[in-house]
Amino acid sequence: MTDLTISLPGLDLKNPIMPASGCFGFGQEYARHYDLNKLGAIIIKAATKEPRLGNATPRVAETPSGMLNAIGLQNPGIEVIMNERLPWLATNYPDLPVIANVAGNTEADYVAVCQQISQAPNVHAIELNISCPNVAHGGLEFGTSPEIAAKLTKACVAVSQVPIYVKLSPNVTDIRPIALAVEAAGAAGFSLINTLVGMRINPKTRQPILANQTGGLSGPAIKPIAIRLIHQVRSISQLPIIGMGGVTTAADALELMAAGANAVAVGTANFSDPFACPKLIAALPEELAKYQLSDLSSFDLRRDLIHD
Amino acid sequence: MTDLTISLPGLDLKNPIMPASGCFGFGQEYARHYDLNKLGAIIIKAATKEPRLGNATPRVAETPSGMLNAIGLQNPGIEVIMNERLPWLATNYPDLPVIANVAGNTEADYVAVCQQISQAPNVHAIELNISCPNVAHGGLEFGTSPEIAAKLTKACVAVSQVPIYVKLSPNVTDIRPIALAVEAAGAAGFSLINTLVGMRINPKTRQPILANQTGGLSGPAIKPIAIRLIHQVRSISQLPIIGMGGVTTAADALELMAAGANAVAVGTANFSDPFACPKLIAALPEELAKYQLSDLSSFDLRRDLIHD
Amino acid sequence: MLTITKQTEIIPGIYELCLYGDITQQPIKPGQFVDIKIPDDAHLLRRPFGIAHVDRQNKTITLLYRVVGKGTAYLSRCPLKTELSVLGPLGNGYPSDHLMPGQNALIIGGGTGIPPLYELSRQLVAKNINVHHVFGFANQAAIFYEAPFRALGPVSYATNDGSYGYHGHVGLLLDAQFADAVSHYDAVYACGPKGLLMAVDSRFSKHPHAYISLEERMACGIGACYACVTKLRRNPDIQLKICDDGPVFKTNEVLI
Amino acid sequence: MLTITKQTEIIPGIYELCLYGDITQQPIKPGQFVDIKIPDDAHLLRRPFGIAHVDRQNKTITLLYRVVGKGTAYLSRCPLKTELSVLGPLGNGYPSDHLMPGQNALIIGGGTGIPPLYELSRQLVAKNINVHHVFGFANQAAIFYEAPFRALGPVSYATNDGSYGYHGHVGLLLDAQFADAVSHYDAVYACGPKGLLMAVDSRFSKHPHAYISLEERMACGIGACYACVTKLRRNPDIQLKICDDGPVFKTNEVLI
Ligand SMILES: Cc1cc2nc3c(=O)[nH]c(=O)nc-3n(C[C@H](O)[C@H](O)[C@H](O)COP(=O)(O)OP(=O)(O)OC[C@H]3O[C@@H](n4cnc5c(N)ncnc54)[C@H](O)[C@@H]3O)c2cc1C
Ligand SMILES: Cc1cc2nc3c(=O)[nH]c(=O)nc-3n(C[C@H](O)[C@H](O)[C@H](O)COP(=O)(O)OP(=O)(O)OC[C@H]3O[C@@H](n4cnc5c(N)ncnc54)[C@H](O)[C@@H]3O)c2cc1C
Ligand SMILES: Cc1cc2nc3c(=O)[nH]c(=O)nc-3n(C[C@H](O)[C@H](O)[C@H](O)COP(=O)(O)O)c2cc1C
Ligand SMILES: Cc1cc2nc3c(=O)[nH]c(=O)nc-3n(C[C@H](O)[C@H](O)[C@H](O)COP(=O)(O)O)c2cc1C
Ligand code: FES
Ligand code: FES
Repeated sequence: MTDLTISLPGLDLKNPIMPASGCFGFGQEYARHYDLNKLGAIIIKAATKEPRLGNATPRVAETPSGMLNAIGLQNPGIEVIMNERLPWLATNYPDLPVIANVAGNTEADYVAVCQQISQAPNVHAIELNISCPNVAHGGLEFGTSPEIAAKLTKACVAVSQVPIYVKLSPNVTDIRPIALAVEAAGAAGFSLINTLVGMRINPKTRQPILANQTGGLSGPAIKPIAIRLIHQVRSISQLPIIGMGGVTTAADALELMAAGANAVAVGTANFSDPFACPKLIAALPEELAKYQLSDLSSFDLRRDLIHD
Repeated sequence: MTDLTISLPGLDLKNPIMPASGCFGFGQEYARHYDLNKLGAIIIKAATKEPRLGNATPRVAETPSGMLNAIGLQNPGIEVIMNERLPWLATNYPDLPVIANVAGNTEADYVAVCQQISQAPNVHAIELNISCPNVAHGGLEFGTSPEIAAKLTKACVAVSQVPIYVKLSPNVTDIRPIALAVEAAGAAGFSLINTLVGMRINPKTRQPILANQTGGLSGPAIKPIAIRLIHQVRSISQLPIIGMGGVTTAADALELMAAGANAVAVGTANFSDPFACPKLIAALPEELAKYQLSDLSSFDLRRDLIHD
Repeated sequence: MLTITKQTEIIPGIYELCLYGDITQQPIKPGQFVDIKIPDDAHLLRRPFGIAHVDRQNKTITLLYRVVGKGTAYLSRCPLKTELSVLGPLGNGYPSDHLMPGQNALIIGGGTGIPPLYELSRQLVAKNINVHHVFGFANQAAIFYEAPFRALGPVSYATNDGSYGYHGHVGLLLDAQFADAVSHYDAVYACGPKGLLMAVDSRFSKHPHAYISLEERMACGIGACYACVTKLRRNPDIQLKICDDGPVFKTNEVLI
Repeated sequence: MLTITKQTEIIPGIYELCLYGDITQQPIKPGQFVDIKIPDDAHLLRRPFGIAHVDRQNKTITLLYRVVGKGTAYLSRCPLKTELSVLGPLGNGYPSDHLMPGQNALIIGGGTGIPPLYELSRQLVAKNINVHHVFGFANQAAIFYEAPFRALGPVSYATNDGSYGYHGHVGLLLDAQFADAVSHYDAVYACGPKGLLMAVDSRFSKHPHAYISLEERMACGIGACYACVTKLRRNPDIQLKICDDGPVFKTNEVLI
């Protein structure tokens, strides 16, 4: 029997695979397709203090082996999430660890949401989203400066009841100072990568396809960038990493783990195939067996890989 | 008859399509497959002061709709290029404008190569490569700081007999200050984008596939990032842009032009199909006709798109 | 997985695609759609298509689609026996339970909005509803499925260039020839380009059983990603998802 | 474009692929290779494969390949009649002009290095050269094309686990049973994994007509991108391109 369990701050997971934030709502829709208990955990859609309507449509466009999205953090706000969405998960999936993705316009927003959401009994960790490229305020700007990122992290860690994983942006010249600053500020771990900023233009109108003009690039197209950044952050920090970016198959998941990820989130692949996560989880034992492995700890060869 | 001509500093081209640097050598190999006179121009492989052996192999890896390369600027050095490669092009393709890609370890290297290569009669412009991610020195470090990029540009412009297009890196938090600095330093235009830093790991060995560990990501996977950066640079500068990144079809070329590119280079697509460039050029008139256009000037709708 | 059993280019650029498989075992409402994975790794997002015909006996559904971009071009080249990953039926579909035999329905469509209206019309006719169709096309050459629709009830055509039927768009044809439609028809159903939907939305804004079907770029297709939202007219702070709460909405319900 | 006219899994994981088309109109030397575009947009780089058999009469070439990754897995699922974009023949091929009828050649291969050696052996035998084959495999189950090779000349097998023929790798078999090979054979040809090539390279380093065929990850396949370089042994500052200057090199010529 393959042992897929992993243990990270706040997260004792039966397997390392979880849907990525924004690609799985609050679980209700996918629960119509399969039993969410198959998942290691679930990262829910970004929560903000107030409800958000998000950007105008069109909000998505396809790119080669990727997609752009500019949803703009649409979510029903912390109140509804605390009173309806999280309780729904707690009732229907009492054993499913939830990671809450938190975003905001200001530091005060982030702090308020972290404080409140970390008290939900089924929220086991927070993913601090300082890297959303699709909102005018409170997105990327928190994630591109080490000082600002550290200040925000510190303030959120101070009020949170659960460990905080800071979600880093790939849209930076050097991710390392940001990771180090966030680590020093008390982050329990990292989550990476968020989307890269991209654009498509409609050849007919010669205007951007997305109403927001730019959007976040996700999917297999960005996988090599995710691997590179995970590897780079692993080379300077021993904190746990939730890796993501283009993961579709069990082989992809192990490639990110070989680069230094301790758990793996699956985003865009859910859209291509709603059963992407359970299929990937089911394929993990066989994929591990290819390397004569029967658990994930032994797959952890990060030390070999640290020469950055 | 569709008029595909374009006119940029140093470059009066019969069409806007040219192979990208490093993806076409010095033309000799592709000349065995078709008449290079079909091309608008040719950007030759990076030239450095001394011959370079480049990195260890493996130097390339495939990624979804993309590829990584870590050639490491292998080239025969400025002497051989001046004495053999450029004369071969001048003899066999006297009417083919050449854009020389220049790289170096130090500012002095760049300056020396620019001075020398700009005197070759068939070199009509220089593409200043301050964005190669695959060399230990003289690659990205020149391209990530506005000050250093400007200083280098200024020094090269001072000695060059031909206009200089500075090739910008996508691996930065904000490309705009770099573009502005380079413009102020006297660049005639921009060339963008160079490759993004990526990595693949071999699942068998759990080591990076590339001997150099990281490589530059190119191909359709990066097209939305190229479009976004071209659009962003166009929003702050009216200098000509040679756009590149994932262009495979005539529609792709027009998409980059709609974003703000004045000419388009084709890199990775040459590997998928050695006839990529002539096919694309042949398809341009029909693609333009879809929009009732018969020349490229009228396609230039950049002003509509400037709201960044 | 559904299998391609037939694929024909019925007029230039428009394909009729028959898919065989278990999807017909479940209930399918007219106006619902399927979301198809293009079998090429570079294409991640599924493509939504209305279901034009359900044949339970032969276990097939029929789609009618126009080649507009890379995905549909790829689909049109897929040979017989290709297995396609098809998600669906998705969405809500057109309500018709209130209709009684002998009552009248008006079906309004244009371009590639026509496909789901065929299955709708078939099912209404099977329930002995009298169906009148009003269809808009760019020109005569763009018209497809004329005979199948005529077999179900009268069809009034409008073409932008006047090459067939009424000269002008569907809104003008409705004004000219269907002035009493609001009271005459017990149900109104529309699907087509935005201009057509807006014309129907305003003209039948108070009709108790008038429905329009919207299109939007989608990612998940099942209501989880918020790609395809539309705002409620009475309260634009409330957003509905076209893939899940729609694609069919009552007239005057959402902002289009 | 070449058309798939036959595709068989000859042993688990190894496929024999016949491609029909104009490629056979041009001269093809044994040891040359083709570079195949996987017909899926997500796969950009062509895959190089040695040419295992040229049948000019039927205008086909045969490849033998192992499914190792995504591209070969895709290829193995391509149905008959699939049209493939094939670049080639590429590279230099094995020199054999110096061989006279009645002379002796030693062909050494392992695993998926075997394919180009089959066409080589056929052409040598057609010129009345005596060919002896020495092949290494992981185990008996991995062996393919035994009968076709035996029809051309004797074959000595080495298996890593001893399940067939000599127990051990090819280098040991050469030492044990081909001690006088350097003088006995007028030409030596090798293709296979790196260990095998190193064994041949050192054992036949002074042989005037000993050749090895190298593999490397490629991008352009035609000498333009410098992806596939290898250094000259006598002067490591000079690099050759495996796709264009190779894949066949003389022993002792390059650093492997
Ligand atoms: C509910 C619904 C039902 C539909 N029914 C039909 C039908 O029966 N027949 C028909 O011909 N067309 C129908 N369409 C439109 C059809 O989905 C698009 O024409 C198709 O997705 C275009 O795909 P492509 O790959 O050719 O275009 P591309 O431009 O290459 O597609 C790129 C991306 O944009 C999306 N996209 C492009 N155009 C549209 C559009 N108009 N609506 C939604 N997404 C789009 C694609 O799905 C894909 O994700 C329907 C759309 C929706 C939302
Ligand atoms: C000159 C030459 C001749 C060859 N002849 C044969 C043959 O006759 N039969 C056979 O089975 N194999 C042969 N190979 C190896 C074959 O090219 C690879 O097994 C194949 O490219 C793997 O593709 P994939 O998509 O399955 O693997 P993936 O790992 O998905 O491929 C990813 C990328 O790596 C490249 N790659 C992976 N492995 C190799 C390799 N060993 N050599 C070169 N590139 C590689 C692929 O071409 C592709 O660009 C030959 C290689 C070369 C260089
Ligand atoms: C439609 C969509 C919505 C997203 N919403 C969020 C979000 O609300 N918060 C967040 O941190 N990341 C969000 N992301 C980013 C993903 O969580 C993930 O980091 C990224 O998509 C890379 O993973 P992938 O390639 O597997 O999709 C979103 C991504 C997509 C495609
Ligand atoms: C194999 C390879 C070698 C390259 N060598 C160079 C180079 O020498 N100088 C340079 O400026 N860019 C080099 N590039 C980058 C390309 O010129 C181009 O900017 C990039 O590949 C994006 O375009 P594409 O997606 O069309 O390939 C190289 C790219 C590849 C794939
Ligand atoms: S497409 Fe995801 S919510 Fe509609
Ligand atoms: S593969 Fe490009 S030089 Fe050999």
